[in-house]
Amino acid sequence: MAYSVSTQTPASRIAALAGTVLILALIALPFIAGRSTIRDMFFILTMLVLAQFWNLLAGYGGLVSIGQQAFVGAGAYALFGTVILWGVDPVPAILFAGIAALIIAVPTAFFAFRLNGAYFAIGTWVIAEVVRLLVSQWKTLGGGTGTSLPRDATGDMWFVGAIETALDVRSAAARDILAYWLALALALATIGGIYWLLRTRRGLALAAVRDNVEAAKSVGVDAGRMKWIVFLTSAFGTGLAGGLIYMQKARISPDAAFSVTDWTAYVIFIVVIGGIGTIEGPIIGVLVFFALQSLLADFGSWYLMTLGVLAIVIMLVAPRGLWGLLSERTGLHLFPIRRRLSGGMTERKETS
Amino acid sequence: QGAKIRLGYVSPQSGPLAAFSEADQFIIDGFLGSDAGGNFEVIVKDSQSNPNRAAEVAGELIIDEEIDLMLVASTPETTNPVATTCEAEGIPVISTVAPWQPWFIGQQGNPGDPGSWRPFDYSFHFFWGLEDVISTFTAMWNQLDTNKQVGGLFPNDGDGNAWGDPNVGFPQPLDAQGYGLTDPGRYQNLTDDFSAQINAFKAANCEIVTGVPIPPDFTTFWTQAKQQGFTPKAASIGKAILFPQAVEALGDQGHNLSSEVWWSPTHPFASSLTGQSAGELAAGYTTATGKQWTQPIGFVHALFEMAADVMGRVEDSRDPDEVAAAIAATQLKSIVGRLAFDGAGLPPFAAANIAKTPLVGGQWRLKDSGGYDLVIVDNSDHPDIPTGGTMEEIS
Amino acid sequence: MNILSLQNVSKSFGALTVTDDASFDVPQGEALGIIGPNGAGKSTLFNLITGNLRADQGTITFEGRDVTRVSAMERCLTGIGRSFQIPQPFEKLTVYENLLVAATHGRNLSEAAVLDDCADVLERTELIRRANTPAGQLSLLERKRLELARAMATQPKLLLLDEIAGGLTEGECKALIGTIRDIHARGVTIIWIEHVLHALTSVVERLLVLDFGRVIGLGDPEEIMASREVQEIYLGIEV
Amino acid sequence: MIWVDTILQGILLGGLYALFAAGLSLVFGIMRLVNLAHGDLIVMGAYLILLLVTLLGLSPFLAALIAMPVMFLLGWALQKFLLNRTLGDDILPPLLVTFGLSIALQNALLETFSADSQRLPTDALTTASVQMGPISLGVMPLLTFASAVAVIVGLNQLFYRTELGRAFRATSDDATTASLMGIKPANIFATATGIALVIVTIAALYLGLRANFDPNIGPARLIYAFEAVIIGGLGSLWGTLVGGIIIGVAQTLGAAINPEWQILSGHIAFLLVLLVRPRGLFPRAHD
Amino acid sequence: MSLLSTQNLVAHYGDFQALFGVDIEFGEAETIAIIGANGAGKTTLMRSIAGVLSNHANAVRFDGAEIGALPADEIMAQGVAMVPEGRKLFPSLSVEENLLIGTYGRKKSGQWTLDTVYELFPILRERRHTPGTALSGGQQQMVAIGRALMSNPRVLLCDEISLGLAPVVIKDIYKAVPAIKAAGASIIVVEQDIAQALAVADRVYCMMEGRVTLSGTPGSLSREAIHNAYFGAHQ
Ligand SMILES: Nc1ncnc2c1ncn2[C@@H]1O[C@H](COP(=O)(O)OP(=O)(O)OP(=O)(O)O)[C@@H](O)[C@H]1O
Ligand SMILES: Nc1ncnc2c1ncn2[C@@H]1O[C@H](COP(=O)(O)OP(=O)(O)OP(=O)(O)O)[C@@H](O)[C@H]1O
Ligand SMILES: [Mg+2]
Ligand SMILES: [Mg+2]
Repeated sequence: MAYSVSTQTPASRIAALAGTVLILALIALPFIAGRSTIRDMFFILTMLVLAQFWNLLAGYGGLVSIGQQAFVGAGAYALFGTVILWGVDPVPAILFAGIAALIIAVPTAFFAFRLNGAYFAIGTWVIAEVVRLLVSQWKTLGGGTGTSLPRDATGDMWFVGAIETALDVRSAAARDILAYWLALALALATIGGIYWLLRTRRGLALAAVRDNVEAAKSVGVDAGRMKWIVFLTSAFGTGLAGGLIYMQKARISPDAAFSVTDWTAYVIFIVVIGGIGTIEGPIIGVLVFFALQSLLADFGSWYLMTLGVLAIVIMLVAPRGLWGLLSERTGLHLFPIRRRLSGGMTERKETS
Repeated sequence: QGAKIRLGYVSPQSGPLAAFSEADQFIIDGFLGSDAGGNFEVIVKDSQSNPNRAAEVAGELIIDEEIDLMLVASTPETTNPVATTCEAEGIPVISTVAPWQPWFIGQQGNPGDPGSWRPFDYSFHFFWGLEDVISTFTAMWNQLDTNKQVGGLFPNDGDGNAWGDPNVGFPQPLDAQGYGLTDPGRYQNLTDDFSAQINAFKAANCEIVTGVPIPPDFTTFWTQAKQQGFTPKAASIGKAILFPQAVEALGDQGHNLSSEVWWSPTHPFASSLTGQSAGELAAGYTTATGKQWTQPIGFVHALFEMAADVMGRVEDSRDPDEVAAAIAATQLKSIVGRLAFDGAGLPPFAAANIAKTPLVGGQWRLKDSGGYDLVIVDNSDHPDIPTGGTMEEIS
Repeated sequence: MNILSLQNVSKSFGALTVTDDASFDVPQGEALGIIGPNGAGKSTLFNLITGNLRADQGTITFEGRDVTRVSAMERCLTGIGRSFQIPQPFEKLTVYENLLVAATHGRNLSEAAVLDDCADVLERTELIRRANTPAGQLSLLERKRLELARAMATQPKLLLLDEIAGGLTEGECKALIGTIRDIHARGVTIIWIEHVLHALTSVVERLLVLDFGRVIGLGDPEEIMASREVQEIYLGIEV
Repeated sequence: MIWVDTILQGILLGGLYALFAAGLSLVFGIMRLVNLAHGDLIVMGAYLILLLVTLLGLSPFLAALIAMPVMFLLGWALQKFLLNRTLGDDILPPLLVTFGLSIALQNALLETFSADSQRLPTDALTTASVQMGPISLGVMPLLTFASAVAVIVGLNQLFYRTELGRAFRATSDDATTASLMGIKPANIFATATGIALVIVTIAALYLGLRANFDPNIGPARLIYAFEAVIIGGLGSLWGTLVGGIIIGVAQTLGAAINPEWQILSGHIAFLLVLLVRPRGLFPRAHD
Repeated sequence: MSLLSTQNLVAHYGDFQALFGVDIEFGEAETIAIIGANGAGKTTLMRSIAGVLSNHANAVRFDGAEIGALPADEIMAQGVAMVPEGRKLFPSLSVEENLLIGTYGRKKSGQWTLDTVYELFPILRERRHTPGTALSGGQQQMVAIGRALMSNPRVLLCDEISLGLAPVVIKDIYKAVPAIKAAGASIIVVEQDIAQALAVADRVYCMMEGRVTLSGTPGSLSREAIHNAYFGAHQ
């Protein structure tokens, strides 16, 4: 009897169905929800993108970087540069954000791949600092002071006029809605793309390299190339997210755009709280992070103290994150990647 | 109408800039307790000294809290992201405690190209400008007998870039007054060693030092300068020695350091809100908190004076355009002096958005009982503000 | 023609020389056995051939091409497959996925194209019923089988087996011998390190003896086994 | 002459960095623990000294002496009850836990001591200098450098001359085998962190005497400390001193060209050293 | 009465079970050997007794006390020392320091001191200041044994001390066994080399796939029985 392979489980089929409904609802959200919801969702979606890419890097590629802010900042500055100096519309300029991050990522990888473990982590941090300091010297974009997007550029951005008339909202609201849709598209593409990657033979190789590098090399996996793919993809996506975030903020400064706390530490927090090495983890993590922030952020230093203590507690009681805890108990996977072989002799009972 | 007018207020209550906001609660309580204050509700947000966070909370105030008017204070790192957000959202904002150049130019797309600068529709700012510090500082130096060689300590941040800017900053006016400026270049904040600057100043035989470092950097610089035998006759420093605690951190070495003074208990102004004089406000703060007065007290208070005055002149506080027009038409005698957006003392491009407040010069003097007093030593630009002494050399 | 040849290959870890000037040839299609005391450097020799370790000196030629400086991954692609003495499964992947990695990357094929081959290898190594079990949960014997299966999935021209019969029952050992003979019969060259001598000698055509990293004997199994040196250093029999 | 002065000032600055880094080097070398809270622990030490100075009216040096045992106990407990549970092959748990510790500590200090910048009381010593020909060197930086050397000599003595030092090295090589020798790795690690916090106290003393500190100033110093440890080579204490000096001199030389390049030059020197020697200048022979 | 015994000892590495209920016991001044093929679980058994792998308290008894749940350092303190598989010398320590580490935190003196260990293995005295890992395999094994002896243990666990050594060297190492016994220690030797094991042991346990498949005195066991226990046989 012939063999066949599938990755689906009953739970994943239900999840896929629910996911489709959810995506449709998210697309339609601006028609029903108020602006504050849209802005909250923008925050959630962009942080989710950053978290997914860091998770790809650290959770799947084993590359624990604390220099992701280099790509957020480079992307954001590329966006501002192309808009201010070349007069490009901010929407297409987001693409330049990704490309700029990619360009920075190549020498970074060349250097950082010589290092391992903790050295790699510190190395990426230092490189991000170097990029920040270099950008701080870029006088036309305000140096250490920073700069704002020109109002005429943000005012007549692509699609904004159309959204204004279609939804009958003010231009500021239309910009938020545009940013939200772009973030939604980016988040869906990110999750979809990562899920797709993990289901290809490349993704399988990634898992193999993570489990055992020597054995992976011995069966023909190009471990070095996997690292490059993961690092560059993650830089590109992080750069896009950086561009988008700062397009919406419309104001930039090196300290803000290259903040290790905002763009790497919180992202690590999100991934680890949610569950590293899973697609579901960052989704849970970002929701928890958002909930904490909206409940506690007004308490200033007490909020940050809580965040710090929570990071410690979660790491100690649930090192595999909240999703890890849940899926261990229930065996649930919303994004299954395990291939199940069926048919042939697989089902035959063992005779003892 | 029962509905109260909603004011949003953003300031750095935690993080490195928190000293600026120490008096916030005191001022806001006072404002809400005043006659006019009864019509208002103030929603306060903390920027955590983080520009990202400042922009974020500004958005929350506008969208979630649906405020009518935004108030923001303390350093370009806070005021600029908030003002940029308000401008984009079409919500009027009044901002203060940042020299007007980093505020105005810093929010322009290309700060290097004056031709591209545009005025704002909803953003207003009151404070002094670099031309005032320069004029005050040089007036103080002119009281001393020096070789007119000045060393500049300008960091690569909003303030430092503005102070050192060849167009709007120190270089041109100093040159015009016959001072020579040695500017080694923009250093990063939290630098641990200033030997390069000290060597450059020594080489140029500087007898005066000026700049806008952050407090820890100035302490490092000043200590190293003494260690390496660099002893200028005058040191006029912005920002770093704004607060008494920062000067106390220098031990005995803070004596006769000079600084710009934007507000003091001896300023001859009174609050339009409570009728208190500057001295009474400062004394009230000290009674309430047990702390020494600081300069931001007056300006934060004036922010709320502005809000009360502006809202008193509008029909519909929910109409941003009317509120913006009312701000632009302000003529207010406040606790920091007269506030009016009439373009007095300003270049045309900034006239519509900025109101200037008076600036004088002061020196920190070691008290016999320990601690320091800020004594006003120069009032050439604003003779109505009384001086308490004359400029002395650092011995 | 020689599929593999080593010339003056040496390898040291610090002061310890583990492979000492090893030179030998393996003709295409041969089954070669390697024996030697524990720590003689047998596994190290494998690591040098597969590229998991780099030789300090000497040249390794595979199918006429100098592969001394070629990476482990590329050597696999050119047709060198191996099993590890201490099983090194990808623990979080299932047995089937373990094979899939090897089959798709070792041969640069799509997943669909290798489905039947993988299933076939699983059947022949009797792992088919465990196909969907994470490899981390396998028993020792199953792990050893997985080592063999994964090496076979790359469809190597040269297959290196490191002590895969250790700890098997006699019945299992017979089955394994059958499997290896079968692979060999399909034209795959085999080099096999084994302490279970009766299993080894029932398959291999020549025997190589290592001691302290040096090749001290190479030739007909029976002659080698009968030699005084081997009796003394390997079997520990006082002669 | 300016160049000689620049290099000398750089070396002295390197002493400060080495002092910041020595505790980190100890912990990183023995446990491979990346402690992101190290900078904040230094700041906490400075506050502790300040507290003793203001409450008891002691001189800062005496106060630091009293703070040392307190900090030792704190470090011991921190490692024993928290950090030991994060050790392992995976570098993420310690990274996240110490990051959490870092922000919790920063904000706890902020709540307790406010954001005001503080400084330990200074006296004539702070600004005193010794004249060496045309060059004038501050007494305080010289003292800092001397303390860094003393700390490193002391640690080397401890490491290579005592039973505890043997246990440190053995546990660092292989904790499992060390436990077979009757060593309790958990306690050894706790002791190591305790000692690291004693060094942190010394670093805090000089931090507080040299310039202002406030609750948020820690992380900015952390990166230089890490650079010093890494370019020195894992576990090499003298390497840490050399690493600190390389970064210090790179900074002052960069600044002499243009202050814009000051901090950048330090980072670039770090990257260049790692480019040539990815395991640092004096790596252990084995790892 | 038995000095050390295990009851229903099990061990896991993650999901993988390596031992399935092992029972062994031995008495004062006895030498037993544990033999078995690669991967049979011999090392795992040693690690469980020594406390590297923890277990139920009653799974291991030593001198009447339940020690199964104690950590390695405390078991060591009670007098059970181990010579680990693969020698595991500390590379940062010299030969002498490696030996001294065996006395860590112990004041109790006994028969074994630096001097007596150097007497047992004279070559080590000459090389005492070199790093432990710069020695030949046999010399390293001597250091590993000496290091364990320095704690004056009552039970010495030796895991494959002949691994990777030339026959001559193995003989040298095994020559030390009677001296160690004479000093009063009981010994467990794990060996793959059956002949060697049978030569030194009072009793032998044979393991396969995590279970004890055979035990007895060397004289009572036939080659056939050992072979079956080693490799399994048709029932
Ligand atoms: N990575 C390494 N670093 C240091 N020494 C090593 C390394 N790998 C192996 N060795 C040493 O090299 C020697 C030979 O090891 P190898 O594994 O090749 O032996 P082997 O002949 O396969 O033995 P066995 O029959 O026990 O498997 C041993 O002494 C071992 O300790
Ligand atoms: N750290 C580990 N992680 C996972 N599995 C392990 C580990 N150590 C040993 N094993 C497995 O446990 C089983 C028993 O191993 P153990 O080392 O106890 O065998 P052994 O009898 O000592 O073998 P050898 O003769 O090779 O030393 C083997 O299948 C081995 O692969
Ligand atoms: Mg081997
Ligand atoms: Mg073993």
